Parts: sequence; C-alpha cells; structure tokens
Amino acid sequence: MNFGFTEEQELLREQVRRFLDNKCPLTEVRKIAESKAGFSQDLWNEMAELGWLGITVPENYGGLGMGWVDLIVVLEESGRSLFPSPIISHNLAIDALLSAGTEQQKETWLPAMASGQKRGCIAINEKTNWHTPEGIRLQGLQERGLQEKGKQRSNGYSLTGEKHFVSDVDAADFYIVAFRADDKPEDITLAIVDSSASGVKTIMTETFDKTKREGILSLSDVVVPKDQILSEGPAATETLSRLLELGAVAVTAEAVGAAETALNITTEYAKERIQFGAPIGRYQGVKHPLADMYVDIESFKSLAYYAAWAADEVDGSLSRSASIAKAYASDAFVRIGTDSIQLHGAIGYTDEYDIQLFIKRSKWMRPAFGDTHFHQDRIAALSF
Amino acid sequence: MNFGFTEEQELLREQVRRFLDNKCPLTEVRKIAESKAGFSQDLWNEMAELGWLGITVPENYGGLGMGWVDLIVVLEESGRSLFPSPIISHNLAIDALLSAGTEQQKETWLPAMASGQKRGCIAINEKTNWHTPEGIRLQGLQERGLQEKGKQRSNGYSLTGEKHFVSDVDAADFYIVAFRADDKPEDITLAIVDSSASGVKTIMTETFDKTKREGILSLSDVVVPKDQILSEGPAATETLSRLLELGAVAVTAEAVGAAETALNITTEYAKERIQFGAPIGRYQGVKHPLADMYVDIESFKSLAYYAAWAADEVDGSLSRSASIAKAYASDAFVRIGTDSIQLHGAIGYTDEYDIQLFIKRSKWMRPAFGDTHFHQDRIAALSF
Amino acid sequence: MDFDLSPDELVFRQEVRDFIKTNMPDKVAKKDEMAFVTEWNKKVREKRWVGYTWPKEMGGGGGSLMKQVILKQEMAIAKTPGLGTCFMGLSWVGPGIIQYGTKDQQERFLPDILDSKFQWCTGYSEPNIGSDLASLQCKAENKGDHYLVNGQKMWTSLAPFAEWMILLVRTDSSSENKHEGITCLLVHMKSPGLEVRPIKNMTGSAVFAEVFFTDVKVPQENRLGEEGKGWMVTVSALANERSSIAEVAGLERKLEDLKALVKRIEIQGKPATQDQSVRRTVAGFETIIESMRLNGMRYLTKQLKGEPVSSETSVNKLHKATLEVEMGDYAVSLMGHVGIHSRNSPDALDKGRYAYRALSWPDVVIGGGTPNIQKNIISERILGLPKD
Amino acid sequence: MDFDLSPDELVFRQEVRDFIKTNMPDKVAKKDEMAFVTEWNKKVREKRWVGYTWPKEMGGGGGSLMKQVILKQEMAIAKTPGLGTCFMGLSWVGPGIIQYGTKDQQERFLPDILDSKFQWCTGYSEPNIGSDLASLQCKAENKGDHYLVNGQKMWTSLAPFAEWMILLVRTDSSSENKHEGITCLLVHMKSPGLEVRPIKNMTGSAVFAEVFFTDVKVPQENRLGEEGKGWMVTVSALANERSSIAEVAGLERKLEDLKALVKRIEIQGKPATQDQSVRRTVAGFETIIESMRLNGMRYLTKQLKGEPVSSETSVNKLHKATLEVEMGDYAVSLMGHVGIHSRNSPDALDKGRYAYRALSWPDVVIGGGTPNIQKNIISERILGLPKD
Repeated sequence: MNFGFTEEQELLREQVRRFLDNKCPLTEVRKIAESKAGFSQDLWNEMAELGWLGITVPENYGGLGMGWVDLIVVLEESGRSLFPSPIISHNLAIDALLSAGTEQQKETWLPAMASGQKRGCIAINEKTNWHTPEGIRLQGLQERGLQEKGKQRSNGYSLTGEKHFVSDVDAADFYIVAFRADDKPEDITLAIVDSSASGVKTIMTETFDKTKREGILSLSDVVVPKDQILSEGPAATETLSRLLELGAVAVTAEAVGAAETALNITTEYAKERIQFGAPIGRYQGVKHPLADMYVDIESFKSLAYYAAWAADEVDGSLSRSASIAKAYASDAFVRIGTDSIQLHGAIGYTDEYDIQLFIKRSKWMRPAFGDTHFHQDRIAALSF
Repeated sequence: MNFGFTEEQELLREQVRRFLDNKCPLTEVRKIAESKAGFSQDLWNEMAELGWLGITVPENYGGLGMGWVDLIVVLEESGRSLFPSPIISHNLAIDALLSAGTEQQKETWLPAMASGQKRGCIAINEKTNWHTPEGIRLQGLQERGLQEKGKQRSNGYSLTGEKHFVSDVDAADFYIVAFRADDKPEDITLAIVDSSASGVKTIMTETFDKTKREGILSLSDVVVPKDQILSEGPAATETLSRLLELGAVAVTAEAVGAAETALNITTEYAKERIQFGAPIGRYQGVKHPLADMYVDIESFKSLAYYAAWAADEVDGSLSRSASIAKAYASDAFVRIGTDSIQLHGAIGYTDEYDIQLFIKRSKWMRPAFGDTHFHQDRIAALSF
Repeated sequence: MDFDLSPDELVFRQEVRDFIKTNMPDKVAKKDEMAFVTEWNKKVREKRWVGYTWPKEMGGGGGSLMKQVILKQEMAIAKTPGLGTCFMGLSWVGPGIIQYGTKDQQERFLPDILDSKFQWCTGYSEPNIGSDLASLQCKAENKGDHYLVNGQKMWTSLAPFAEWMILLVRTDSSSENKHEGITCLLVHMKSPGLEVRPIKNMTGSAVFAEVFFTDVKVPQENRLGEEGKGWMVTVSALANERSSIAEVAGLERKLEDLKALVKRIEIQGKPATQDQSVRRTVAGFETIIESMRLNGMRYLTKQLKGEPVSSETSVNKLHKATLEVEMGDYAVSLMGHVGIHSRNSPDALDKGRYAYRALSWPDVVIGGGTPNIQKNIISERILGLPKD
Repeated sequence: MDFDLSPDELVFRQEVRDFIKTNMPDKVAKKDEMAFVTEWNKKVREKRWVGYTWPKEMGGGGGSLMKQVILKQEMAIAKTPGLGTCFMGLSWVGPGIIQYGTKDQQERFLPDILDSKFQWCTGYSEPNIGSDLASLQCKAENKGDHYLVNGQKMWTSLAPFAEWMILLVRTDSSSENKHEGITCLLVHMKSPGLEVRPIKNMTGSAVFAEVFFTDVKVPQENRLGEEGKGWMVTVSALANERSSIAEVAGLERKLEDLKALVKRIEIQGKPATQDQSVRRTVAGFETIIESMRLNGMRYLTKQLKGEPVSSETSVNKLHKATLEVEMGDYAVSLMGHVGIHSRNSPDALDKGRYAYRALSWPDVVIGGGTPNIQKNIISERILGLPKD
C-alpha cells in the first residue's frame, strides 16, 4: 500500500511547477485569458517538447505511456497557477480514442496529439442542463448516398445541430461528438468530427472565468463517414460515463491546486493585514474559516488522488470514487472561493487583486461534469 | 400598525415570569419532571385561580376571552422556565371545541377547562411518521345497536386501535380523537372521547425530554355516541390543519423562551469561564456562535409572534405563517441546543448542569407538529 | 398586536395606490425608460414623497415613519422606480445636514438632494484601516477661511459618479482618544487637487473608487458640525440608515426572481420545481426573508414607540449578508453550465444577470460591514461579551 | 500510488480472514456474548494481535503498521469484537511505558494491558483548565521513596471502572514555563486517599468522573519518565493516538446503520429512500467518511515512509466531531416522533439507541478536544497564523 506519489511523479510535479512559476505567473495568466485564443501556443509547444502532452498516450503511439495518476500531478499544478490551456479536453479526447477507437483511429490521432500537433476535445453536452446520455438529442441521419442495399446499415451519418458548453472547442482540431443515429435512436453513437469538415462552425461563448474557454459547436449537414464512428450502443454509453467521470476527476485535481493557492493568498493576507492593532489572522473569526478551508482541501485532495488511481485500474471503482471526489469538491471549492473574498474584505473584490480569479474558477468548476447534487444522486443510487 | 404587546400583555408576561421564577425554578422543574404525573397539580390549580387556563376561552364560557397573542406570552415564559405542564394540549383542545364543537359540547367542557377542573388533549397521530390526515388509519365502526333504519347513518361509532405520541395523555380528562368512520372512510371524523369511557387505556412512553409527557392512547371497543362527534368531512380536515398549525405556533413560542434561556446561560458561562488567561467569551470562536444564536432567536421570535396574531385573525394567513415559524425554529433551536453544549465543553454535558435540559427540549420540539422539511414542503407548495 | 392600518393610513395608502395607477404604466419601452424615470422623480418630488419623513420646512414631507413604510411597500409591490435617486443624500447626508447643518448649508444642499440632481458619496474608509473607521489618517489643517485637505480615501462608493462628498478628516491628532479630533466636511468633487481613481471590481464595473486629496481647499462654510466632533456627526448620520424595511422589499423581489427562474429551468431533464431539495432551499430563503420583514416591523414598532433601536439592526444585516451571497450563488448553481455565462455570451440566460449577481454581492455585503463585524456588534453590545 | 498489498501482506490478510472464519460465529446469543468476548480476547492475544505493533520483547506482535491496518480493517468488516479491551492502556499508556518506562514498569504493567485484565484511565484534565492542559494544579511532593499527591482531576474518562491511572501532577511550580515541572505518575485507583466521584451525564450514564487526591502516596517506582519532564512524556504518548483508520471504520459502521435505518422508515407515508434530500444528505456523509478513510491512508503512507505526521490528524478529528454530532442527530430527525423515544419507551425503535446516540456525542467530541481547539491547531501550527 502506498497512497503517495513516486519520486518520478514528485519530480514531474516540481518541473511543472517551476515551468509554470517561471513562464506563466498570474500576470501572464491574465494576459492569456484576455487574448483571443485564450491559451498560449508557445507554452503548448514547450509542453509538447517536455512530453507532458503525451503522458496518457501509450508509448507505441509516441507518448510516455503513463497514467492518470501522473496526469493529475500536472493538472493539480496547472490548477495551482490557473494556467489557461486545453489540456483537460486534450486528455479526455485521448482517453476516448484509447477506450473506444479503432486501431486506425488511434494511429491517425494519438501520435499527433502526443507531439502536440493536434488537439481534440469532447462535444457531449447540449443546451439541456443534463449530464447523462438522456440529454443528448443531436440526431444523425443515415447518409442515403452511402447506404448499402438490404438490411445493412448506413455507411455514415449526417449531423445537423448544436453542441453547447464545449470546452476548448476553438483550440481543437477534432471533436468527439455524441449523437443519436436515426436507425437506433435509443442508443448513443460517438464519432470523430474533424474541425475542417464542411458544415462545422464554432461560436465562442463567455463565462466569467476567462481562464477557461468554451463555445458552441454548430454542425450543418456535417458528414461523418463510417470510419470516424468511434463507438455505438451500450459501449458508447460506457465511454460517455467514463469521460464524465474522468472529466470530474480532472477538474477536481485542478481545483485542489487552485484552492490551495486561494488558501495561501488568503492566509498571507491574514498575517499581514493589521486591523484594530493586530493582524486579522489572530482572530478566530478569520483563522477558523481558514482552518475549515484546509480541512476541505486536504479531504478532496485525497479523494481526487484516489479517483485518479481508480481511473488507471480496471476494477470499476472509478464511477463511485469520481462522484465522491466531485461531490465533495464542487461545493467545497465554491465555499473556499467565497470565504477567500469575504476574509479579504473589499480589496479581494477588486479586479486588480488576484484572489477574485479563484472564486470565478470555483464557480466555473461546479457544474463542469456534474455538480454536488448530481454526484450525490449517483452515490445514493449505489445504496438505495 | 403595532407589532408589539400591549401594556396588559406585558403585565401578564411579568406576572407569569415572576410566578415561575418563584414557584418553579429549574430545581423544581427537575423534581416535577421526575415525578409520576410529570406536572404539578398544585401549580395547575394556582394558574387556574390566576385565570391563565382560560385565556383563550370566551367570557361567556367562564374564560378571559383573550386570544393566542395573549396565550403565547404565557407559553414563551413557560418555555423560558422549561415549565412542565399540559398547557399546550389544554389550549389545543379548547380551540378544537371552539372551532368545531356544538353548543352543548362547549357548555359541557369549556367552563370546566377555564376553571382548571378538566383538561383535554388531542389524539391525532398514529404510529406512522405522518402529520397530515392521510396518516390517520384508526377506524370507527358504526355502532349497530344504535343504527337507525333506512339510509340514515349510524348514531355513533365504536373505536378500536391506538393513538401514539399523544402529548399529556395521562393528564387529560378527555381526548379529541381523529378517526375514519367506516361509512365514509375517505373523510376524517373528530370526536370527544372521555377518559373514563369503557375500553380506554393509556400507556406512558418516555422521550429524552422528561419535562414533556406523552403516551399511547389505546382504545378497545370504545363507544363514541353521536353527541360526542365534533366534526366530520372537510370541516374536520380543516380543524385538523388548524390544530397542527396552532400546535406548531405553541411549541415555537415555548422554543423562543427556552432558546433565550439557553443563550443566557451560555453567555454567562462564556463571560465567567477563564481559559488561557482570558474569559472564553473574548474569542470570536465563542462569541460569533453566540451572535448567531441571538440572530436566530430574534428571527423566529418575530415569526412566532406574527403567527400567533394570524391565529386570532380570520384572514387565512395562519397556515403560511405557522409553517414559516416552525420551519425556522425547528432546526434553529436544535442548532442552539447543540452549540450551547459545545460552547460549554464537558461541563455542559453533565446531568447536574442545566444547559443539557435545553438540548433535550430542542430535540423534542423538532418533530412536534412537523419538522423543518415538513413545513418547508408546505411553504414550497404555495409557490410551486 | 395589530397589523391593521389606521383610518388615516388607509387613506394615505389609497392615495399612493391611485398615484401608482395613474403614473406607472404597465410597460415602458427600453428607449423611453430614462425619460420615464426623470418624469417619475419629478412627480414623487411634487407629492413631497421624496424625503417623506424630513421636516416640511426642510423641503420634506413631514410624514410619519409608518406612512413612509406604506409608501415604500406599495412602490415595491408595484415595482415602480424608487423615491428619488440621490441615495446617500437621502439616506444619511441629508439627515446629517438637517441635524447638524447651518441654515445656509440646509438651503444650499437639501433641495438638490430632494430633486435627485446628483449623487453624493461618502469619504469614510481609507487604505489599511478596514472596519476600524476611527483610525482614519486623512488630514485637514484649519487655515482660517478654509481647510487644507491632504490624504487618501478608499472604497468610496459612487465616487466616480458623485458631485459632492461627505468627508471625514483628522483635524487634531493630539488626542489619545481616536474618536476625537475628527471633523466632517462637505466637499465638491471638482475641487482642485481632488482626484478620483475608479476601482474596477471583479465583475468589470467600477462602483468604488480611490480618492486622493492634494492641498484641496474646503471652505469653512462647508464644515458640518463642530470641528473635532465629526465622529458624533457620522454616528448619528449613519443611524439614519437604520430602517431596513425597504431592503427587505429588495430581497423579496430577488426571491420572486428566483422562484420565476426555478419555474423555467430543468435539472437533468426534470423541472426544477420537482426537486425536493430545490423546493426546500427556496422555502428556506423565504423563511429568512419573512423573518427579516417581521424583525423590521418589530423594530419599527419600537421606534414608533420612541424606544431605542440600534445594535438589533445587525440581525437583519447579517441575514442580508448571508442571503445576498447564497441566493445569488444558488440561482447560478441551479442553471448548471448556463449559469456561469456572462452578459454577451450566446449561451447566457437573461443577459447573464444571474452570473453578474453571483459575483456582485460584495458591493452590498462588504460595503455594509463584514459579517464578522456585525457578529462582534451583537456579541459585545447586546450580549455584553468582552472585546477581543 | 498503489493500493495493492504486498505478497506478505496478502498472506497475512488471509490468515486474519481464516481466523475470523474459524472464531467468529454468525450469531452470538445475548446470554453468551460476554463469554464469547472473553474467549475472543484470549485468542487474539495468543495470536499476538493485541498490541500488534508493540515490540515482541514487550509482549507485542512486532508487526508493521500496515499489517495492523489490515488486521483492524478485516475485523471491522466482519464486525468482530476489538483487539483487547484495555483501551487507554493499548492506545497510549502502554506505548508511553514502552518508551519511557523502566524495565520493572514494563514487566509489571504491559502484560496486564495486553491481557485486557482491566482498564486504565487518564488523569490529565482538571476543573477550570479546560483545554489548557499545561496549566494543571494538582500537586505532588517528592518525599523520597514516594510522592504525596494532593488535588483534583476532572473529566477522567473511565475512572469509575479503571484499576490504574496515568496521572499528571505538578512537582515544581517555580518555573515560568508552565510546561516544566510536570511529572507523570502511575497510580493505583485503590490507593488510600483517592476518591472517585462519577459524573452522571445527560444520557444518565457515567463514563467520566471527578477524582480527588488527599495525601495519596505514590511510590517512586511508579513515576514514568523523569521528574519534571511529564509534559514530554504526555505529548509523545498522545502522539500514539494518531492512526485514525480504526476510527473511520467506526464511522463507516454508523453510516451503514444509518442507511439501514433509512431503508426501514417512511416520512409522510413515503419511503425515506425516495426523499431526495435524504438521499443527498446520506451521500454527503458518505463523501466525508470516504475522504477520512483516504486522508488516513495518505497520512499512514507518510508514516510508513518515516515522514512526520502530527497536526494533520486534526483534519479527521474535525470531520469526526462534525459527523458524530450530525449523523447522530440526523437519524433521530428522520424518524420524527419515534426518534426521541428512549430505551424503555414502548414507542422506541431498537431500544432507543438512536435517541441515546443523539445525546452521547459529547463523549467523543468534547473528550477529543473541542472543534475550536482543533481549528486553532490547524491554523496556528499548519498555516502559521498568530496565536490569539
């Protein structure tokens, strides 16, 4: 039993932290967040060279062949710096290919992804406020031109409609799209859609956390040939669940880092800020909320680490552990973000001061891949 | 507009408080609570002489002809002293007679109640965890002997079964019993059952708050003649609702007083108790929870007062205001009881120290006439 | 106990209702909104409903507290514009001038406040003093016919839009007691040497500002109250902020908004109204707001009877602080992804106003004294616990 | 990261499972329970599983921390009795004697602890010192061959049932530093002059007691550690209380209980399992307990690697304090009227054990250091905030 990181993982953590501290302090984060792209291609390239984009890609596809436990080291650090990058989307797309892709699909995309040349993202959600497959309504019409004779099913589908809340949609070269094929509407189908395909359009949207980008993926008669189908039927639903769970683990890992920075900033402020003749950190009205933050962070950190470990295992424990981690972190992180502002008083609320970036991230993170109620419902379903 | 008490009411409050301070300090409360009867017949007689038992009884039936706003002054003070007495049950029975009784029933009971010679209580609940009429299952069989010819309905009913959680059942001379008549099982019927009737038995139960007594009312072929029927059909359901709401207001009024005593005891303790060289009341970790208690008490006090006013009006606002008061108070009082113990530390947990009596009362009070969730559901039903 | 109105008050309520019926259209087109509000302000001013409780000789309505409550409640129910727009002028600057001002000051300042001519701002807070107002450092030297002000104010709400400021300065730093030696000045915002630097907040707007004073001359006739007694002027001026009933109406409106939102949205494919937690949470908010309304009425009754009301108002302030944060956040949380989309996002609902509110609560919560300060007030002044 | 067991550990787990299979019957009749536990204690003692991590030469098992976790987990899953019944002896008195005791003390005391022969109690707290342990006043004079103890202890848990006490006394009050001059003694509870007055608590039972010392003689050979260094002995003894994994198993069992209860009860005529708030609340408890389990594993890993673990344990202590209060109260609240009925009431469910638990949490919560103290530890020792 060893519920800790290896020396290599600690080294990786140190490298990532040094990299981000040097190249992307919060002043830089703000610049990137205000830029059109919302992420830095230069830093992406550097990360590619360091191998960090292929952590979860097997070695035979040009990656490092490591797992989610290694990845969350990177994610925790990128959260700590509020580093704006499409790395979560990228890794979810990698996992979708690994879980459900054909050999040809893997060969097409994975090496290019590991080397940083191509980026993917997942396009599951629709305008409905829904995280389970029932919320997916996008219809795929069988392509008549491609249809073969007799009972044999269509050779591909044509997609028209919109996917919403698609993280990093503008940065992606392809999308993993979930839809309902008209010849089997009760099931979900997952397919790869190339961003250069005819009829694809992206519309940028804006949340209050500008370090995270998302948008609408608009599809108009977009043809998905058969060889870009990733998964169908129950297998597709399973892949969808896994993506939801991995996404929950990923944003929770980022939240661990981000919440720790928020706690550090607020703790330092409480030590330095003098009021009524003493540092405000002396008062239990200030120090006890800080202690509560620490307790929460330590706790969802343990949950996130364990869920990451479960993501690399095949024993089926990911589902419960991802939900428990996200159920804890979603509300706790928002509480931490809010209390950080409250403890700062007016200054924490100014645009100039960094702490406000963290409450925004906390509120961005809450609905991502299901909020506390959603995951509590999943946990309860295992008992009742 | 005057959201305060009259001079007469303030005088009444002062009298009641002086009476209880003198005759029933907490040392006496403990003795009464350990006694078999669970209340003091002597003090009951004195209260009768002072007119306090007939506050809500109209003057033509020998009472003072005042209302619930006057009554809650008494209840708040009796709560402040944790005074063990069947006064709430007594007043609910009075209200049931006033709302639904025939002239003959009123004349039979009300003067005797106002003078303290007779006590009543309500027997609504059954073993089900249910506060609405749907939970009532006790069946009344038409008395064949009394049945009249043709379509005419029976002259009375025979009751066999149990009523549970009947407050002050042992102290009562009669019970307002809710049951379902077998000739109209979809409706509720309310009837007066005399404690001396054949087939009536009471079984004492015990909650952890010994200042409150309750028991099981066991009925075995108990005959309820027609002239003891109080109310039937929709009118009975309405009376039931009113009794539930009045009960909620009554226990909330007691909670106001009890919670204030708990706050006072804890505040005094915080001023006197020295730790690490200073009174613990200096620390925000202690004083802020005390401030929270104050805020909660002030708030459910306003709600309780208003609901009492609504009980005396005919504008139908009792239902909402009673639910809002009880919804707030049920959880808040338990929080206050719990925090009082926590702030005391170990000493608060000893049998010898009085503060523990208040956490017990708070947990007793929570389910009485519906807990926070129950009343929140009622409030929500007005909006959604 | 009596929630009925007196015959006189009933007549007044009818008058208010009739006025609203006549002057408040069902719908105002976006483009006509500004003109409508200007017109409205003129009309309520003519009725003497702006500054309704101010003495008649000061240009007010000379009305009772109770009728003012009726006035504000009826307007809140009908969702009309407010009674005048000079918020701080009406809340405490005006009452301060009425109580401590010279006749000249009353004539110069009060009419403009009542006419909603411009905004006032309040120069109390400074950098590094936080809630400890009396530690202020901004200095003024008495130069005979004027004061020479040097220093800085911070978190000055509305400063970017205000014409005048009520300013606290230190004119004497020799006293041991930090509450002494403070003086209150009325300063024109265009005074030479006065610089306003708006502070952008996390929603991107700038309601607060830093204000810098470099040899700013303030004429003697603009001193409010005696020199060195400014702390008293401030304390009694702020006491006028008390009656919180109008604030409750604001929260009631937000609750209505929240309920309307709940009726519109689905969670995981089911109407939010069918989610028991949602129903109970909203009922919980309603419960607290109703308690605030009644607390306000109870304290108002005390005021009407001439009894002192002071620290008790912290009860509703604490509730408000909690509710502003929680209700704003709750609306956003219910909507899932949509909730966090801001103003110009195609995925935003109602132009992202929920997202905005979920981040703009510090305007209200921190500006009004942090919850910790309110809890200190209650525990020390009401419960008598020792100071920390 | 690796949650798999080593081959050696797997073998050990199998051994434990086999042992349980052989020795733990499916059901023990009420009347045979006592005999069964006695027999069980004898058997686990023979296996050297009591004091499993104690050195072999001290009579322990000489086993690894990790295997002890396996041992305790397997026993928790199978709901067996514990490993020995001398709770404080096993938790910190024994480890203290191992670390600081003389050979004679080790021989005299350790075997009885391991054999579950009797209880130890801990004489630390005193009236009026609360959490400020080091301010203790109970005095002992060194009389050469013995100490003469005079004073009082309070909140001494298990004192009414204990045979021995580990006692902290002040032997020197001249020092400025209140942590100095404290000495640790091992005292027989039947010593002349020692009087135990049980403190009845609000559930009616008496776990705690006041203990009075009037010229109680404690022989020199019963001093643990050096004279005047008792504080250090205590601190390192209490550090042995650390490994919280067994405590988590206790909470997991309570959660199972709560779930079973939820499945049995109806609320307003509907199964409680259909109430969304109930489902979510229980899931919330489960979430925190799971985080405690994993926090424990993470800290255990640090311990196994030889890294220091100290104040972090306050994290789980705080969770535990909250959960003990809330879960106990929640069970009661779900049941409505039935919930508050006590042991002998005909309307009680399961002999009123939920009602009992809802009032007995202070045993655990207050005894273990109040939540406020834990928060001070975290904020001062971990976050480095100044002392209050």
